[in-house]
Amino acid sequence: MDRNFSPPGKHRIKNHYVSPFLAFLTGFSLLFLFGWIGFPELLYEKQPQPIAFNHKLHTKLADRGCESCHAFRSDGSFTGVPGIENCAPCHSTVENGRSDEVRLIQDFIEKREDIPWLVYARQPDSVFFSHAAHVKSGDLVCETCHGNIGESTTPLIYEKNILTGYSRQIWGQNMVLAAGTSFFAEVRSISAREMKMDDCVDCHETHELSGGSVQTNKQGCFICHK
Amino acid sequence: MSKQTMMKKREQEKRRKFGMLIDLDRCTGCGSCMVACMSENNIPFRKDETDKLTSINWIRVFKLSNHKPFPETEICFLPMPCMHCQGKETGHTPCVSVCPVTATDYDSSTGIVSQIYSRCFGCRYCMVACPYHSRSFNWSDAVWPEGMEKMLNPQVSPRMRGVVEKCSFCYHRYQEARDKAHFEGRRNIAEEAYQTACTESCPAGAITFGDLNNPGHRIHQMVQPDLENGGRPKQKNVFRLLERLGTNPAVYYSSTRTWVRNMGDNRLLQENRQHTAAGSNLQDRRA
Amino acid sequence: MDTTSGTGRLNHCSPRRFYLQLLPVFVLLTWGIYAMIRVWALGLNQTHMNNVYGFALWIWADLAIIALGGGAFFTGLLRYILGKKELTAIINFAVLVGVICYGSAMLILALDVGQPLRFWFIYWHANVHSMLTEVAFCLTVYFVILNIEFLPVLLENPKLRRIPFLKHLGHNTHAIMGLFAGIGVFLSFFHQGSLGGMTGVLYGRPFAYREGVLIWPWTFFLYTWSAAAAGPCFTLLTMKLTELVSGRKLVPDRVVDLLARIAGWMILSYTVAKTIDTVYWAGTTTVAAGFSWTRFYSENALFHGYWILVLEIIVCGLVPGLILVSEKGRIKKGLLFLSVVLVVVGICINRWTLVMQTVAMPVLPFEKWSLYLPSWQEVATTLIPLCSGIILVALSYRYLVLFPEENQLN
Amino acid sequence: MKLNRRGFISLGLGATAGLTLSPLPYKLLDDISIWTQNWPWVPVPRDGQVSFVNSVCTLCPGGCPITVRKVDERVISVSNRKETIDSASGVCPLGLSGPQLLYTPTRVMSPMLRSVNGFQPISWEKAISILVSRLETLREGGKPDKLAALAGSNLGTGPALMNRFLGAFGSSGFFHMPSADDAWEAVTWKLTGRGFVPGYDLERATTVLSFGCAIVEGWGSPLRSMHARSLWKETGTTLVQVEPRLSNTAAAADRWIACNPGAEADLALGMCRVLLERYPVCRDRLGAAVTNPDEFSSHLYHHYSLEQVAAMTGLTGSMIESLAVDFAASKHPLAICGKDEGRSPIASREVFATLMLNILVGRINRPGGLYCIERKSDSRLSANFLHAPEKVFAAAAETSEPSIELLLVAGANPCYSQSNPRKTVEAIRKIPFVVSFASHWNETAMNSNLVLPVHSHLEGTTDFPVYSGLKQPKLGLSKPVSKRLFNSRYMGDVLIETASRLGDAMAPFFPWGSYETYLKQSLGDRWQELNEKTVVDLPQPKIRSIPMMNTSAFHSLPTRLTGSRQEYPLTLIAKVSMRLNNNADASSPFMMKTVEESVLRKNRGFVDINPDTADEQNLSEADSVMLETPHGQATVSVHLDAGTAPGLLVMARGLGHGADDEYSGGKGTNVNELLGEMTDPLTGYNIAWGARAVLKKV
Repeated sequence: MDRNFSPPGKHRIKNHYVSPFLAFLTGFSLLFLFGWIGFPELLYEKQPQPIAFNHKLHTKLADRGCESCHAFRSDGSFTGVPGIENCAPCHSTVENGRSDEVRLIQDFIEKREDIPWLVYARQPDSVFFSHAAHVKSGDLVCETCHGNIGESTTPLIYEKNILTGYSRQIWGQNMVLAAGTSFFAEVRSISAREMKMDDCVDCHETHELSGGSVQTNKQGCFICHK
Repeated sequence: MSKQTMMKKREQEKRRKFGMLIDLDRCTGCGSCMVACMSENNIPFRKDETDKLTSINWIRVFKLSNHKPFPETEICFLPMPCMHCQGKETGHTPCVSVCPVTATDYDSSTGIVSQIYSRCFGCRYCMVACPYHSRSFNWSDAVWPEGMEKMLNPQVSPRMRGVVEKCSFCYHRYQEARDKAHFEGRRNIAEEAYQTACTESCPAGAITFGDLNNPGHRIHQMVQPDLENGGRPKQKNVFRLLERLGTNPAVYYSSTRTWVRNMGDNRLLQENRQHTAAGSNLQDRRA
Repeated sequence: MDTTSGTGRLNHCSPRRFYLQLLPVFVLLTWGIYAMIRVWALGLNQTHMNNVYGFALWIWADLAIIALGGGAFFTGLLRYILGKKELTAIINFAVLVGVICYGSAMLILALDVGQPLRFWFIYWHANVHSMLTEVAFCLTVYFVILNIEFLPVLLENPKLRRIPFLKHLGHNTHAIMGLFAGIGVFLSFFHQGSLGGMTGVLYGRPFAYREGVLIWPWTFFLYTWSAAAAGPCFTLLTMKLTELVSGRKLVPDRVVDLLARIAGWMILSYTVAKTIDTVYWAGTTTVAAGFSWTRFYSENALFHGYWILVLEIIVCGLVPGLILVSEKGRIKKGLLFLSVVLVVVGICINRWTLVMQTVAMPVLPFEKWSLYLPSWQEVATTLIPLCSGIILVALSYRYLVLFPEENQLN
Repeated sequence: MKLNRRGFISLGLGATAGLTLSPLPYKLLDDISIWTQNWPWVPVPRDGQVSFVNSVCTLCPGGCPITVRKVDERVISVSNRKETIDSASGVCPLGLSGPQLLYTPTRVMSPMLRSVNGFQPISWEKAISILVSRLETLREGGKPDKLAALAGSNLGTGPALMNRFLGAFGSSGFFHMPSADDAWEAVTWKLTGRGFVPGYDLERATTVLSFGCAIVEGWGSPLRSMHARSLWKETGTTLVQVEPRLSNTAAAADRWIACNPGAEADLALGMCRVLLERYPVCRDRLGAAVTNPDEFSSHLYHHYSLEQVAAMTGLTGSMIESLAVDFAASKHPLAICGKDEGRSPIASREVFATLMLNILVGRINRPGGLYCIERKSDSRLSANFLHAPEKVFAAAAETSEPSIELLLVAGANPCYSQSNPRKTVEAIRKIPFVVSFASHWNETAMNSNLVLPVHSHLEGTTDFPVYSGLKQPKLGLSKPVSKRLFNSRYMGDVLIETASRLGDAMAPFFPWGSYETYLKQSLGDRWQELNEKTVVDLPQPKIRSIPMMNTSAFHSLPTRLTGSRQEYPLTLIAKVSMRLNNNADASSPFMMKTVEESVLRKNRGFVDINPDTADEQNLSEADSVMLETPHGQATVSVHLDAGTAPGLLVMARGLGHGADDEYSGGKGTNVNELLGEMTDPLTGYNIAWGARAVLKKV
């Protein structure tokens, strides 16, 4: 109370300083917290998918599971995210006038434009990833890397790293743990959820896919790079 | 595929060593290999490309001359991609051994020297180490004129400014072939399934590409590499550039002309005298 | 004024005058920084380097600067490990020169890479087989060490001494300086060597390639050796220049004499070693590659001729060596400093040829020699070390105790 | 509460500590370097479905088969994939540049009308009505003959349709850029009354005597010639190259005869004389082929003694003799002519001499010999050789009242490729209205009033007959590999629509709805097969036996170069290279990148010169000089080349384009400007193979 009435001069006269320790603590906690909490908020930009796609629904209807839309081409390459031509056959006309469906038909199917999906597992341009090697020869199932995306009813919010442009997380963090439960894998799965080359390397090493490079005793870079 | 078969597949892969033989008597210096390489590997082009020292080329065609006066003059064209050296002891390639960040690497399962643009940080030590000048640096950002970016090949990653690039033996075509093989559950990759763009484009059929370790491949017979000695050619008239340095290139050349073969390596003065003497016997075919 | 500098110096010019004198240097520095920004913003097309000249002026500057900065570790070795107490009179200055040189070297390296933002790859994705990796690591660590070594000198400044924490810090670091010096010497041995290794391992480049022991080519040892010889000389040289500028005697003659004598023996022995190396290289190494050594010096005689050998080994090696080891030679200060200059020049030439001639000379019989002239951006940025050096020395001289015996001497 | 220095420092220290223990600095460091790996200004080509389309390359008369690689709709690269690697394949640099030529910004993107302030884009509707009104005024003015058309060739449905259009309109002014084959037809016409073109059986010949044919630098059908030469390496066929300089072909040859420039015919006739003197069988063959053997022999006897020929060719008598003997001794000797790429008209003497040589060694219509092929094309089209385009343009330029008022140009670029281009430009500019059908901007389009965009070679379906020296002529079909990028049309469609707009006088002659229906109809039953294979054999009406011929018309002495030796001591000739586009249009950026430093540096072209000649002129490498000929001048640099004959200057073709393409425009000199014209006395074609020249220091 009386503080308010006390003349401002008073304080200046008995000017007691902040103790160095307190200052240190303030500085520390401020930036420590900013680094752990504030910074990620700034780094990642939340983006909704162009259309609230329901994987669960589609996988139920589709006869060949994931491969119905995410298929191999005859030359062994992988189509990845399907083009609009995969949607057109079923979605010729508006059935339940849900805004998404209307948008799908008006903005994309009728204009014959591909839907600009935000791909969680998008790879850098310098990466050559062979689905054939992993799925056909390696006998991996989609879930190993892409997690339970197939059972999702609404797409996960896409958190875009504004510096790198990549998704904050590969669906369900499986990417990291797929590498087998090495200590570092565990740590990474908690901390950095963005996919890194180490994730590939770990997995390849646990499957003893090493050799090639004399420098690194790992596989040659061109196994996965272009 | 079970683990054992995968191991087997890898074992069998380990034995591969891709190499190239260029017949200098057939090469006509037309330049198709250079253009084919540019369009296959998204090599940038500038408005003025006459300064060859800053120009990016994965394969260059040199014009050799016997330095004799008219009309005894003879010339020979020599195309030069990256030599994909095996190095003194396997993997100790001149460039690979010096790269501080393993941006370039020798893969003993294919014998191909890789270059990763997203790893390279542009110190250019590898360029200094390479006696063949096979490496180019991206001095500026590549610019494709309006519309021309459409012709970029998605199998090859365009480079950013400030990194080193070089011939990859069109490795992406090997990846493509392997993709198909995986898809079809095969392991073997046929000779014709993996051929470089320059090989394919050569109208004179001067380039032969294949697996030096595979007796079934044409190049193996044409070169007869001595695999104990870094693949030194046993076949007559076949030679490699700068054999004496021990870089052990995977690119071989052949010519029936002695003076051309002499151009392939450095010789001491006295040696030169002997060789030129030997070379002169070919001059009589000149009118 | 006196209070601003705690150096106990009496005749002290006003800050205004002090900074005015430094103005031209600052101007030059600004030019350099402008060029530096251009290079980082627009890329290496700002230089005249090309696919043949992958290494050029900058790398040379690096090698030279680090060799000249070698004074710090070598003087440190003599002072702290071999216990040459009298060198206390110059050790602070030697360390300062070291800090400047290594700082500049790292800056230039940061300029020289095509992707500066990926600089940390060299630490994180290090390829242990590469000499450059070795250089980067030792360089960085040693730079830190040098700063620690310089810290007490900095903390001598009375203003800072008022803060007890820093005061104690200063004292304690003083105490363990020997340890740091030791580490410094160890690291220096390696990175000075690795710099020599950088060209020595290039078995694709007959001009540069050298045999050696284990993974280290002979140039590895020659570089360390020559740095140990040239470093102290450079320290003496800069010290002399400071004396001339300040117009005061800074280091007692006996110290100069001692350092010069040691440097003399080093350069002399180095010259011998270098000669042996050259002879062996010319007679064996290059012959194996199919080169008669005369080719290196006759094909492009104007720029890369025999004159280099004469200048480097005899004029800038043997001659100053003999002068410096002889009592008579050292007595004449003029002669002493002349030979000091010669040694410094010699080392610069040595680094220049090993970088420039290596890349200039074609290895394929059908390729041509190429020549290179640096762009103004390269020159300007290469002047940054010089300018910042002058400024830092001036500032330190004004505000710190660089030469403990200065006041007794005047 | 206040913060003193100590407090402040500890705050700073704390902050630093806190930061280092948070992921921020490391994450930032990492992500920033990842950012440098995905710079937004570095294009990322989109992945997609890979597909291959077979077609025929129509960029030069060679008509080679190509396979185009596509990713989704994008054209990526051109190759020549074969099932087996051993079979001959490959593509030339020009063919490989297909994608660049498709996507280049120098394409004509919509109809363009020239107005006072440059070209303005207009609609097709407007463009065609302009054309129609122009035609109507001509018709109403009662001067339909003032309509003329210039086509790139006289082969295929395109030119035929154009010719038909003019015919229907009432004009006989259809011209095409004359070719080597035209010269052959003209000459053989004169000799025998039946025009035919040469079909060289390169593959089966055992000795090939080439009079300056750039076999490995794009001669005839480039790939075919290259393959033949590679084949010779295996079969042991000898290639003898007669050429004044060490061209790539000369270097690739087994024997290089450094003959004086322009003396090829003299050498051939000299050899004929040797053969006639030595071998009775040759005399018999002459008697069987010629009505006036004695006249011919005496002509040779008087003008082609070894000494005379030696003097003309700069070779020694013994060398000429041995050449002739070796040639005759070979199992299947074959003499071929057509300098450089063998596409521009050949001097009638050269054709004649080559023919005689082959006759004397008895290789006419024989395996490994010279087959006489009558072209399927309506010979009227090719036989009006006596007024070659340059003559017409010259006339148009000279007469005060223009002989041409409306000119249609299609598939040709006379303003660059014709001899003396400057004069051509003047002439064209004098013509009141010029319409050019072009896929890319070129010099001629630049000088026209109306530019109509046609499909590029990868966008349309076109038939493409190929003779160019093939023993078995082919018919190719180019396919629409890519979907059309711009507002382009077939020239045929434009003509058909124009005709229909011109009303009953014209319409009935063009009953087809579109060019493609016309194409299908004219190809008839072959359409199906052609559509599958893209290349089929043309039925080749061979002339079994050539009618007896009279050679007297050819007993004239060679045409000499204009200009005095004193004024112009040197001789300039052109050289071709596969790295440059020597046809009408400019080279691709990729091709320009392969051009050697000894040919072009910055924007300066080079001429090769013998080191000794350079010494005489005291010139050294890369010195820049003023090169002057009676026809023009240009600043060039010199390149010292030991392979060039003394006294000779050699300049590369395909440079010096004016069209505003930043990648090829304004680089080097268009050698045609310096070579000028040299009219063949018999055919009237321009046969300039060189020009007297002088170098002046600048």
